[in-house]
Formats: sequence, C-alpha cells, structure tokens
Amino acid sequence: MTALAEPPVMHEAPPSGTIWRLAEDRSSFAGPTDDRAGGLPDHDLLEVALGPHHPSTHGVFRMDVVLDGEEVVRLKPVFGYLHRNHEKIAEKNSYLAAIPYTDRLDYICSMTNNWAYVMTVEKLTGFQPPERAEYIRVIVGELTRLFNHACLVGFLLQDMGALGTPLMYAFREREKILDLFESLSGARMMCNYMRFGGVRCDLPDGWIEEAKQVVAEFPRFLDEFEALLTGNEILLVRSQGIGVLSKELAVNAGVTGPMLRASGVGYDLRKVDKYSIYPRFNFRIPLGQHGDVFDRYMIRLLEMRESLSILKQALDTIPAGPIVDPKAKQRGLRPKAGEAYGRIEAPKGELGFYVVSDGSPNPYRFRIRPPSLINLTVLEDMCLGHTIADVVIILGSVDIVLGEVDR
Amino acid sequence: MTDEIARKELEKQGVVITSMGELYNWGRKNSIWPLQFGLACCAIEMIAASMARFDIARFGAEVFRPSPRQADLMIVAGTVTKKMAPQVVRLYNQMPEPKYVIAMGACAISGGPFKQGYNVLKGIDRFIPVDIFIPGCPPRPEALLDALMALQKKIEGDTLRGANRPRHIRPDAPSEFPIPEFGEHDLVPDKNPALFHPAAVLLEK
Amino acid sequence: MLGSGIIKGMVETARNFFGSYVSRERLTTVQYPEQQLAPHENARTIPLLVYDGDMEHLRCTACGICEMECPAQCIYIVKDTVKKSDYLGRMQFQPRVFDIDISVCMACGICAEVCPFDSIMMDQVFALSTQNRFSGLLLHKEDLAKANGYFHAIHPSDAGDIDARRDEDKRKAEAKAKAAVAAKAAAAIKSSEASAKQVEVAA
Amino acid sequence: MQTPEQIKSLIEQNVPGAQIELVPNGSPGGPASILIDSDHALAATTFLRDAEELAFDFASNATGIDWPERVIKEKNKVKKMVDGVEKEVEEITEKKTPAFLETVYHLYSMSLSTGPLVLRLRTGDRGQNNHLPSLTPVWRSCEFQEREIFDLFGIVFDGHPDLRRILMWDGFKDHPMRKDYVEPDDYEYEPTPHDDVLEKAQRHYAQEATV
Repeated sequence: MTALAEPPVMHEAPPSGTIWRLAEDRSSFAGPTDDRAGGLPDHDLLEVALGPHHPSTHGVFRMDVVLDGEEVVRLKPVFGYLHRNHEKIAEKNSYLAAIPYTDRLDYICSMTNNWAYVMTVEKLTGFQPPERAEYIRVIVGELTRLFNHACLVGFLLQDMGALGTPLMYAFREREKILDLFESLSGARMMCNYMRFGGVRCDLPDGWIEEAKQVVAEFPRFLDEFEALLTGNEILLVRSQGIGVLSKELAVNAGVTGPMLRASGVGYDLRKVDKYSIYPRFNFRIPLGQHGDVFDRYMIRLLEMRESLSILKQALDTIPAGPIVDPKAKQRGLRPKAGEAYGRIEAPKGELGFYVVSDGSPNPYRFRIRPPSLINLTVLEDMCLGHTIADVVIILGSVDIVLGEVDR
Repeated sequence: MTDEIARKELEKQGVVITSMGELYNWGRKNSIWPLQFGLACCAIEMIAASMARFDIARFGAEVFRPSPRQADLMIVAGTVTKKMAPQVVRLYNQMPEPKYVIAMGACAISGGPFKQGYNVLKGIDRFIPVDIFIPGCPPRPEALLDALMALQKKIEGDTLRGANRPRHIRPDAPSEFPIPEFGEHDLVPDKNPALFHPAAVLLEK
Repeated sequence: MLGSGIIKGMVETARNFFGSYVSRERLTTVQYPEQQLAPHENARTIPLLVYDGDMEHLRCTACGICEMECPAQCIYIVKDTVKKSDYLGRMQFQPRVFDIDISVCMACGICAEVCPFDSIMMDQVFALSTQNRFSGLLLHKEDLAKANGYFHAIHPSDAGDIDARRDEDKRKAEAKAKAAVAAKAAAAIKSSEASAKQVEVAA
Repeated sequence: MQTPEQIKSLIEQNVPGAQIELVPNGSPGGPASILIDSDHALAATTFLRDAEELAFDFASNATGIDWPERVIKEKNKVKKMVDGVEKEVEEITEKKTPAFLETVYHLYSMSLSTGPLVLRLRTGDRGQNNHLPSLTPVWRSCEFQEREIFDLFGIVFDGHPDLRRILMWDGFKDHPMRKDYVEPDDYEYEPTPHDDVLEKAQRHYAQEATV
C-alpha cells in the first residue's frame, strides 16, 4: 500500500516495556481449503461443529471445522442464528423508526450505528448537522470506541483462558461510560440518541465535566491493563504468529477497521473520508506489522489512546449552539427518490448503510454493510494450519458481534 | 410446619430447626447455576450483571456453566430466531432436572421489536416452559437480579409432597420437549400446542 | 527474564485486590436490592400516561400518533365515543382502551418524543419480572396512568418545563376566553343599545 | 477521482463490446451509478480493479434490490389544442417498467483513497433469468455478500465458489427480501395490532373462529 493522503504513523514503541516475540511466524496464506479436507470421511479427519452454543463464539455463531489431529484443515462459518431481519423490518417502517433498530445491530456500540444511519439519511436529504451536534457525535462515538476495544480485549483474554479478571476490569470502565450515556440519552446500551440533522437532546448540565473526568482517569486503567497483559509471556506465546493475515488478502477480502490496520494498511475512514469534523483533531493511526493476533490486540490498545486524545480535544473545544438542523424533519420524512451510501469508521470497521428512497415514507431498500460479517471472510484463511485452540483466539481477535453479522 | 415462635427462640440459642423440604429448597435456591448461554443484546447485560458492579455472585448464581449438563437455570438472553430455536430446545432437554428458565428481554418473551421479522420466533415459551419473564429491551442488570430473587422465592415455595409439588419430582410431568424441525417456510410445528396456551385476544378495532 | 511479565501482571491484580479494601473507586459493587444506584433523570424504561388531578383527566387525546410511530407496534388505542373538556376547555376525545404490550416494547422513547400533548412519558421502573406473560405484561390504561406528581418526581426538569408551558397556554386561553366573553358582552350591549335606539326611532 | 462518465468511457475503451449505461441518482450530491451488461461484467470489473489510474481494489458493499413490475405515473405539461385554443394541459402518462433483480456494488480504492463507484448489474427478470456473474473471483469481499443476495433475493451467481444459503436454513424455499414475500401466519397472540398487522391478526382470528 502506498501514498495515503496523510502518511500513517506507527507508535515508536508500545507504551509499556519490551514486546517478546517468542514464536516464529509459522503460518502463511494457505489457500481457501486444504486438499486434505476432500478426503472425508477419512478415519484421520474429525469434523467438529463449534457452536452455535459455544462459550467462545461470542454469541450464536457456528464453525464447521475439519481437524487433522488438532490441526485445522477446513473451516466453514455458518451464519444466520441471529438473523433478525433488520433490513426487512426497516423497509416496512418509517425512516425515524429505523433508528432504534440500528441500536441493536452491533449491540455493544449503539452510538456509532446510529451515527452511520443518520449520516446516510443526511446524504439522502441534504440536512446539515450544526457544529455542536457534530462535536457531540464525535465525543460519543469515541467513547463508544473506548469501551468496545476494552471489552474486546477482555473477551479475547477470556478466550485465551484468563477467566474473568481482564474482562472484569474492562467492564468496570465500561460501566463508567455507560453512566455517561445513560445520563445523556436515557438508556445504558440502546441509546437511540442521534437524529437526522443532529442529536435528540442536548448535553445535561455538568456532563462535560463528568466526561472529562472519565477521560482523565482512563489512561490509568490502560496502563494497568497493559501492565497486566502486554508483557505476559502466555499471551505473547499464544498470540504472536497466530492467525496471520497478509495485506493483499486483507484488502481484497474487504477487511476493514483495526483488523486491516493490524495487517499494515493505513486505511481509516476518519482520515480518508474526513467525515464529520475529524479533520480538526490531531490523532494518529496505529499500524501493525505482522497482521497476527498480537498486532490486532495491540492496535486496539493504541487506538484507545488515540481516541482519548481526540476526546480531550473535543471536550475542550465543544462550542455552544443548536443541536439540530432547523430544516431537518424527523417524523414523516419522505426523501426524494434517490439513493445514498454512508459509511463511518465504527469500532469494528467500516459500517455502511445503503438507503434507496422511492419518495414514500419508508425506505425502499435499507441495507447494512456489516464490518463483522465481511471481516469473517478471511477467517478460514487465518485458521488453516493452526490448532483448534487457536481458532477460538483468532475468532476473538476479529471482534465480531453477532447482531451485526447476521442482522 | 414448625412453630415459628419456638423456632425463633431456638435460633437465638444457636439451634436451627428445619424440615427436610426447607433444607432442600434452601440449598437449591442459593446455588442456581446458570447456563453460559447468550443469544443477543441481553447477553451483554447478563455479563454486566455478573461483573463487579452488579455481582450476581451475591446470589450464588455466578457459576456460569458452559455445559447444559451442569446447569440449573437457562437464561434465554436475547432474540431466539427460528434457525436457533431447535438448538435452544435441545439445550433445554439436555439440562438435568430441576431446571428453570428465565426469559430475559422482550425478544425472548415475544419476539419483541423483531416480532415483525420472518425469521424470529415469537416467544420461547412456544417450545419450552418459562418460569420468569423479564420485560425490557434490554432489562437492566438489576432487573435480572430482581428476576433471580423472584425465582428464588418461587423455589422456596416448592413442596416435596402433595399435588402442587414441582415438575421435577413428578414422574408424570415431562422434562423434555419435542424439538421443532426446519420446514420449507417455517418451523414444523411452529409451536408446541401442549405447552403454549395464549390468552384470548379481543380486538376492538 | 522469562516470567517477569506474568509476575508484573500478578502484582497488578494484587494491587486491585488489596486496593478494593481501601479505595472506594475500586470497590464498585452496588448491593442491590439493599442499595440502589440513583436513577439518572433521563433514564427511561417503559412508557406511562400522565394525568392531572385524577384518572378522569388523562392528558391523552387518543390521537394515535404514538401508535402510528411506535417502531415495535406495541401500542393499541381505541377512542372513546364521548368528548371531554381538556385543560384549555377544548373538547377532546380520550382513549377508551390504551394498551401497551411491554413484552414487545423496546423502550426507545419515540412515543414520548412525538406526543404533542405531553401525555406519554417514559417511566423508570425496571423490576417488572412476572410469572405470567399474558396477564402480567399487557398493561392497560389503569396500569399506565400516573399522576403528574409522580412524573415530577422522576423527571423534575422536564416536568417543570412542561407545566410552565401548560400554565402559560392555560393563562392565554383564559385571557382569550375572557376577551371573547367581554367582546360578546360589549357586542350585546351595543346591539341592545342599537335596538333601543331603533325603538326610540320607532316611537 | 474520475467522474462516472469518464469511467464509463475508460471501460468502453478497454473492454470491447461492453454496454454501459449511467443511472442517475436523485439524492443531493449522490453519484450516478454505472450499469454494466452481465456478459462483460467480469472483464469490466477486473479492469476497474487492475487499471492503475482507477485501482478499485476494495469492494465495500454488495447488495441486491428487488424491482417488481411497477407502473410509474409521470405528470407532464403538454400544450394541446383544445377547442381551437392552445392550452397547457397536465397529462399523466403511465409507464410500465419491467421486473428485474439488481445487484449494487460500492467500490473504493484503498491505494488512491478514492471512491465510491457504484456499480449495478441487472437480471433479465425475476423468474428463470435470474443469473448474474459472480464478482467473488475479482473481490473476495463479495463472497458472503453474494451468498446473502442469493439467499434473500434469489439471484444465482455463476462462478461463485460456494453458493449456498447463508442466513436461512438449507431447506427454506422462499426469498424473504423480495417485495412479494408472504410471511408464514404465526400470529397466536397479538394484543396490540394496527395497520397491516391488524389486518393479518383479524384474518388469523377469523380463521381460528371458523376452525
């Protein structure tokens, strides 16, 4: 990959200590399916259905795995166990009624889902969110990224066998941010906060100060987290050289988000599309070098620090003013016939919405481009040649939420 | 049963008197081990309930078992789709008696906001008996704790003998339920008629 | 040294463990149900219907906007056949049936957002678990109706704003009514004077 | 980035025989999309991916749209001779559009940071002629998305490595995202219906009463 508008920066050294590279890079891109899988039923090969009820599949996800001993020779993901028909329901309902449903797509990060959808409708209608609304959107979006990444690391470590502790620390921080969200939007998880051309309600009194305090305290948690994990030899052995994803495959397979950047491709929509007011903030895009599970883990920790820097800048400079475009209409919205595709850098990757209007009060076509699903395209390629225990970790490092995979 | 006043007096002296049934219920209600089983959004709130702030361990229910064979309680946390329903029923059948089901959240109770969808099961009680329903989308972690306390109260009221004794000590009551199959357009059957008795609906419009 | 990372991590967990005895910040457990988190003012769970005074004075006019906009379609309204006078003295319908199926409700708050009569608002109760899905979770008008005082207790600033606006409306309406009455009276006097004149002329 | 018109002529120059049409977009600032005939789709998309000045190496989104037969009413002001006087009369013309299924691809370039290019392919009709070439050999990111389109819309992708249902189960017969899909009747308890659900519920309860 060459020539991005702004050359991305890798942190010189990860913030805490040396990184141990214990394992040799022992995997390479092995092609879609190993030849050995064709030999079924062979007495040497074992077919295992991992899921849909499995403690480490992060929900109701299934992988049909063919094993040679402990080694994976074929892996086919099976989807649809949480196919909740978001697209069909949205096509029956009004534009406004689709917003609370987007909360439930990637149910950990409702705010960014809202944002992607309202941004698409704004493209369709031409509404222009005012300054303050854009700041609020950036603030809640980056807060969402913070706790999504923290929880992801917790879940990943849970998959590696660190039962409880890292996840518990991550959830302790998550609760603080959820408190902010609840006092802002009224709900912990399903915020239903953004509206076409702005946001639903203004920040309550004292919210900025509370948010500043959470942001100020967060680095301490990150340091603690890194002291607990990053140098840990067990984590290093289990994650380095595991599930390597090459740049070329990542780009061709449409992988986005932290997973793509862990493979060394500097493609972050906040820099590329320059949507909302991101160009005003000074932040860096961490890049990985090896594209393995460890890099994906590390990228998330580094991204959290960058998000904190954006948050600090945004919280210090948020202007006063209106929060909704006065031209914007929420109820009974009927955009002119046309179509729009809007995408944002959600914590899991490129979250896109494609809305086709035929001039009626409900969308003619409502499509969600789910980063989690498309990032899973390369799951088999990453897992081939590794042991079954590594499959769980590789899946954990992809960061999927089933609500978004199956929709 | 025992004389309450005499019992209180004895308790002051350090003597605890109890009946077999009470001891049995006391043991069961304080060690309800849930199945580690999340379906959708509500599962995140279930995890939050087991984390530091809400700490479900205070109720003896923090031991989330990955295997249904070791679990007492199934928390159906999230939307049950038609594709997932047979697996949920199978998991329920694999759990040993006594077993309980909490339907957590609107989706598990009735399909919730997704009831208009073609692939969404409109309530898990169509196929398995549910003890406690928690409305909310998603219910707060406190609501889950509240439901757990309601379940404990329910267990406390169980008797070992008599016509009202719970299902697991009645030989005539089934502990396994038929698993639906995938049909060409829908699940076959789409409900268990022996189990699901919806209230009559009067439409006035 | 191999193993130093693990030791470092264990020191961190130990610090957290012992820290939880001295630092409030590390001891985050809320002892529900004995203790409860103070609810945020904006917090919302299920809808409620506000009435002023008694149950007969529901603010709801059965206009059906919330029913139409509800994304989950969990509201069911049937209009009453007789009109009642509202706080401004206008004749309005009231709902004969107002049901919300909270086994479907997704607590999105859109009903409260679109209500033009400040009638449907969001409650903060969450301990709603029940053993009966059918009778326990279909809330009727009687279950949903809450006094304005209750609404004040849970959403004080919203309720204050709404009351101020309604008082203002009421004052205006009364002034208008008074003016109308005065105008009518003046007109009546004028017409009576005029007729008196006519009588005079005729005489 | 090149405009859709420029890209159209670029493809026409480099892929002989390709028939390309621009489809306008009514939304403010939305780009027009490029409709490619299905015979040349594979060659044209390979060109789009490999041409150095375009380098669309990233197919972000692939989706289907169902267009059943529609009657479009157009209001036109026509000058007409009425009783010897020229008058402007509104005339409503009814146009029937044929039924077809459509796939839409959103292409971006990661190396040049450009995009989106909206690409469309259309089937002959919604019945037997529902085949389209698969673009999975060009972009792997289409693999699951094309399976999803096959599942929900019933478009058959020729050349797809693994075309199975992805979200619904294998024995399922319908294509639920099509506009004429009818849901199975499973309304057992619907205490708060209105609009189309009310109709369904009334039908259901009436049926139950007769049984």
